[in-house]
Amino acid sequence: MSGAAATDPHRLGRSSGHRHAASEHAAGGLHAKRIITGYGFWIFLLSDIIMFSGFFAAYAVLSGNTADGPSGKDLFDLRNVAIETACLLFSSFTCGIGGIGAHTRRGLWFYGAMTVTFLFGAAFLALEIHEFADLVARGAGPTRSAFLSAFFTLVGCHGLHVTAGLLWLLTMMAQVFAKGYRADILRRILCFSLFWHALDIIWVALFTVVYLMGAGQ
Amino acid sequence: MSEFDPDGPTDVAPGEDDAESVLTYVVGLGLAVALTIVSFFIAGTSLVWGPSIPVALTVLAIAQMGVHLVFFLHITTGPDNVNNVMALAFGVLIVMLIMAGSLWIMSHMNHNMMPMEQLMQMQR
Amino acid sequence: MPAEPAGPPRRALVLLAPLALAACQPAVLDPQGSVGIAEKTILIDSLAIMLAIVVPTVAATFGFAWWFRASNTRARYMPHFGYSGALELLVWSVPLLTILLLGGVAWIGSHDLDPAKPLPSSAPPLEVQGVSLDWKWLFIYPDQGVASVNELVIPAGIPVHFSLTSASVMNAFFIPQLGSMIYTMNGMTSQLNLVADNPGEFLGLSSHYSGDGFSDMHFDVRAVPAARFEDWVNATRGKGESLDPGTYTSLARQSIDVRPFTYREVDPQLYQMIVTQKLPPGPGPETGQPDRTVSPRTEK
Amino acid sequence: MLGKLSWDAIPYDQPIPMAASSVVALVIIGVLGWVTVKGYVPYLWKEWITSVDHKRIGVMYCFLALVMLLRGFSDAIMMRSQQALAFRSPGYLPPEHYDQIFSAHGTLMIFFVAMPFVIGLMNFAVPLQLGARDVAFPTLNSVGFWLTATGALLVNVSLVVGEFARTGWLPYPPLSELQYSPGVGVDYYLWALEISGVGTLISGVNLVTTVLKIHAPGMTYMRMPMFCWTTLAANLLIVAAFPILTATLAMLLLDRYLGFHFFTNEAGGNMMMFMNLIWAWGHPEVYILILPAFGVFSEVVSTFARKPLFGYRSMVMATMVICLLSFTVWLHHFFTMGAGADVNAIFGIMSMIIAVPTGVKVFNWLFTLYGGRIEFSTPLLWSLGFMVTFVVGGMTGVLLAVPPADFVLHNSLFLVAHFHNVIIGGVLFGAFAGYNYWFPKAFGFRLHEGLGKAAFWCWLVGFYVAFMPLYVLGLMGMTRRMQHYDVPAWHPWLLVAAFGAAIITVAIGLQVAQLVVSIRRREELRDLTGDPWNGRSLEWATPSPPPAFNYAVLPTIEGEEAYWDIKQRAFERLQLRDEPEYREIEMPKNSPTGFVCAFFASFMGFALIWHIWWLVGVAAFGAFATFVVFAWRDEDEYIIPADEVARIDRANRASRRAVLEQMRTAAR
Ligand code: HEA
Ligand code: HEA
Ligand code: CUA
Ligand SMILES: [Cu+2]
Repeated sequence: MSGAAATDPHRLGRSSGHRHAASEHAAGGLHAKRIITGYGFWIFLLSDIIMFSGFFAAYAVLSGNTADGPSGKDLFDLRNVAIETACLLFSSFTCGIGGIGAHTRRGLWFYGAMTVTFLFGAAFLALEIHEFADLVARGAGPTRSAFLSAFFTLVGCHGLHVTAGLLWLLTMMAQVFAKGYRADILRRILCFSLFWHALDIIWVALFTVVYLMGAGQ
Repeated sequence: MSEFDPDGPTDVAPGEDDAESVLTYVVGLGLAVALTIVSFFIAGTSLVWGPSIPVALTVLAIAQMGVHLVFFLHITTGPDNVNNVMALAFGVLIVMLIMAGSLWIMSHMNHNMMPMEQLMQMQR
Repeated sequence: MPAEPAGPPRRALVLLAPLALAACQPAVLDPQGSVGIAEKTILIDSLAIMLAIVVPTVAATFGFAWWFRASNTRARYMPHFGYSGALELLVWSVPLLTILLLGGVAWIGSHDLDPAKPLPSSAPPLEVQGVSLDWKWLFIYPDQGVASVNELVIPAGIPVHFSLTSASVMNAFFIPQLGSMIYTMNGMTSQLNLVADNPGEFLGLSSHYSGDGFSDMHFDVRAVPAARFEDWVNATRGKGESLDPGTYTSLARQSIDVRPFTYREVDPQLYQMIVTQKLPPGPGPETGQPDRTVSPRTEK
Repeated sequence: MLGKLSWDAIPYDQPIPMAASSVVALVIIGVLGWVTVKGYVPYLWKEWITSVDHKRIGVMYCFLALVMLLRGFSDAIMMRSQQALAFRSPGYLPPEHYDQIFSAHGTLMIFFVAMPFVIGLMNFAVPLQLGARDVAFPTLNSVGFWLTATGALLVNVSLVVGEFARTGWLPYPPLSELQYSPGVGVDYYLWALEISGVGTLISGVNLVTTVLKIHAPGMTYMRMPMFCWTTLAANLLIVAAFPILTATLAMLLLDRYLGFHFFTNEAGGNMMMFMNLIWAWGHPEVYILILPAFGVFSEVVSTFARKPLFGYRSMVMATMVICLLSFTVWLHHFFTMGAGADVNAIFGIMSMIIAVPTGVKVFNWLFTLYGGRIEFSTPLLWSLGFMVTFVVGGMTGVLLAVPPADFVLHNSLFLVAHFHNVIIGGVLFGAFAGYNYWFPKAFGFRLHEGLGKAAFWCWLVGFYVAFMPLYVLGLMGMTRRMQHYDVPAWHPWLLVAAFGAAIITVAIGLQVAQLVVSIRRREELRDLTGDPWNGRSLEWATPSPPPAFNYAVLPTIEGEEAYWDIKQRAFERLQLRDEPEYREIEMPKNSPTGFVCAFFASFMGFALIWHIWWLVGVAAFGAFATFVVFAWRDEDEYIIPADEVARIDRANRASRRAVLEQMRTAAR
């Protein structure tokens, strides 16, 4: 009795027979798929943000527990943080531009903007690694105190996300190069830019709570 | 929300952008940079009353996150975005509950169970 | 181990203790102090409030299921009965009202019976500092200057204020017949106020799992008349070792099934030194060979 | 070369685990050998292991759960017999073994029995109920399943190689820190849960997206069956809660592996933070388990009462309220840590408030029964058993939520009785109801009713005999996790409890028998119509078992009870709707991604546990390579030709027409 007439099956993720190209439906199918993928990734990002909130909570609770070691005030270099922030902000901007480039299939925009994004991201990462190395060298490594454990974990987790993002970005550029602006590739680019922008949001929380408030205490 | 058809062609994916939106990115970048500069300025200045600095920083951070959401992630309140916004609201609610709950609980715990000596130090 | 062998009469007492305990079960429902009594009352009241709607619910389940069985031709079949505003209202309001009542009980109860709240009494409370070790309990009487292991002697009728901490992992201090339990944690000190109304012997235990020796982490509680308590303190002062950072460190090593024994005198700073971690936390299992780390067995 | 691993890791000196694990190993080798000899390997590989079909994945989840259930049960039997024996005696299990057993029992039961069971049911039924061809992310779905299986594998390996955690099902520090647990047990626990936690998260994302974004035309939110709603709520909870678990366990891992100080005694670590975070996950977790069960009961009760679900809107509301409230109560697991009166009272009251929406649900099921024409099938029996048992367990839960009562009941056997009361009487009964209810849909034949009912009765009686004594013992002051004890008054009750466990054993035997007998008599139990229970929701419109594409043509939904409406119309007119125009269907190809990921994840987990760093490197590289290949893939779908679709659907229509034919004859 599943004898319903075939009303627009393309609203489903799996389009039935879009090769028959009752063509405006086919487009609808692709559109739906983009929504589904994007939405799923959005949910994933929210869960990632909740994971960060766990680390944030730990940091907030433990930030006073310096075990007679150095505190944020002694350690943080706000100039460095400002440069890091600038890197991420601009990379977010160029990532958006790159996304538009991909959508409009303008190779120069896409490759150019994404390369700049990569460079900004890498610069951020380099600065962070430098900061970490410096702290460890000064005897303020993560094993020094609960405060530093939480600091390294929280900031380091963001750093790992950035690293993963950079690797992903490279694969995306390679995929576009190899396969062109196909619908599935565009979907992946959409997910990537969501990811990259979300990292920025987390960084806003991070520099505010960890660095600005920490250095001010 | 009840009769809202989730699959209507009006729905958009989060982050969906159209070709005209270069401008939104520019505006977003401008706002974000401005807010960041203000944050860093406030943190380092003595012009603002000290104890209010964390409050100001928090407000600025929230504002900036909002800017990112609207201009970079294209999350709006339009009808096509209901699901995205609902999910976001749920996520934000959980983050708030966890942060606020943890801090509240832990401050009580730490206060109640602090070893005597430290307690006396604090009262001094 | 400074486990000085107990004299013959004491040993008999230890052996008899379980029998005495057997006589006063069930523990939580047979409280012997004002805290426990209040908690038992709250427990039973709350249960009664809830039973008032849970019992009819269960009965209705049986009743409806039975009456509306397919083979019962007298039951009216209402194939479209899927909504009723009045019932809906009932369904939300009945539990809500119950919870309102119960919530009030919980609010008042939490405040009244907060473990840290001093008990009303004309006499000043006895101070006891408790330390959970792997796997035994140390009780320090700061004002009397003595200490005991796995045995807690308190005067009946006088409130006791416990400050509790742990030498290593988490435990919970619990005397079922006296009431509230509370966690013990290293580097922290938790507060608990209890009283035994009458003399008696009770079982005390750790109610938070703490490792292999956990099951043996119980202790005898003896509530004695106030005068007898003085006797006990005096007798204790006359024998045993003294407890200082040195003896404490050896006591803190892992061991189980320690018979009760006492210390003649105690370093007055000892508890503070444990809580503030001036004395380092207990060492944990002694692991020598690499294979031991696989499954360190306790020495029995 | 092999890190901490050496021959000493195998517990030769402990006869019981050795014997148990050799039996298990023999059985596994036997099954593998049999499969290979019979030449089933290609079939299994092609049709199951690499399958991305949500129905197959759902079945595999349930299968994993049932196998682990037996493992968890053997632990339970050991605990019950140990406690029956250990009065003034060491019993037969030394502490270091007993401690592993209750830790493994809790871990297995929660993470590898209850979770996979409910996730399996949701995976199987929800897309069918929504009128969808598949879930949102079929390949990821398979990855999620296989990562869960990896976790289960690691926990079971710990039985033979090394040891399992001796820290309880939630490893509270500082006991679980390196200083106090230097062995590999806690590492097994942590890596197993980190890996399977990722799997669970993936499946949560997948199901949330599926429920919110993939529907047949006309299937609006307020027309979704109740099970879809509870699935949505449970998976929102997964998405929101599991990251917290991941973060918390990661912190403990950092403490143990890299000397961080999150929860240590030293250097400012704060163990209370662990408790706080783990319960911020842990309480939502229990609703992740119970909500899908609630959904199953809603379906079953309305089907067998032959009525629509009473108060559908209220039920939806109650579900979502529970979903939100579950994040506001977590402190009730540590009232006795000393947070103070205000905090305790607020969290106590928040916990009680959850009783309101839960009560609404119970009453609504009750009114669904009211005015029904109830058929006492096995699934309905499980549901009725649930309704009477769960309210008792819920009531004792609310009692524990009263802080002063919890001050004397926390960590006692009363607590143990509470949660077995809600988990067995709620989650497990729900799982069994769903298992009996959807089995014919999944396999095309029904389960034997007589044996099913016998198993139910033994379970019900066994449950009460095994767990009511624990309430009494809790009130007598007996705490949980006792390896032995000296209090005479406890002993008789523990003997009764052990007897109850024996009754449950019989029940389990009957349940296994039910499965075996049903398979052997499958021809006479065959479900030819695809609608064995006269169902109301859309899954019953498909043939049993449904074809890979579920629906030849997507149904159009016009009411709250999608299939019931279609069916009624057909009955009125005594004919089916006209045959639709069949088109070819595009479905995702099977993919080994999930299995390969899990393969590398297993090695990586094992290597991390034993500090075999080179293997960690190799496995990590393998996992990364898999990911790159996956990320690089081209959308790979295959086409089911229109003729094939037509053939399958016509068969389904023919069987339905036969039913109508019968009705017509009966009507004359
Ligand atoms: C889903 C959760 C779940 C389930 C189902 C169970 C089921 C059982 N549990 Fe469990 N238990 C826990 C979760 C669970 N438990 C947890 C979290 C703990 C705490 C651990 C800790 O302290 O850290 C615990 C602790 C715990 C203890 C320790 C108490 C203590 O601390 O002193 C005991 C003692 O006896 C116990 C007993 C039992 C028994 C007898 C069952 C029985 O009901 C057994 C039930 C049997 C089965 C579930 C098997 C059924 C199998 C089938 C039906 C197979 C069918 C097969 C086919 C159809 C092919 N449990
Ligand atoms: C499926 C699992 C499940 C479910 C559904 C629940 C449901 C509830 N639980 Fe339970 N709980 C656990 C699993 C679960 N729990 C586990 C595993 C633990 C122990 C973990 C460990 O320590 O190892 C635990 C521990 C636990 C504690 C901690 C005790 C302690 O450690 O000292 C508390 C305290 O508040 C609690 C409360 C509740 C409450 C209030 C509910 C409510 O949701 C119940 C609501 C239901 C009803 C009330 C019944 C139906 C309602 C009516 C018929 C309406 C009328 C009734 C009233 C108005 C009262 N639970
Ligand atoms: Cu832990 Cu106070
Ligand atoms: Cu809970």
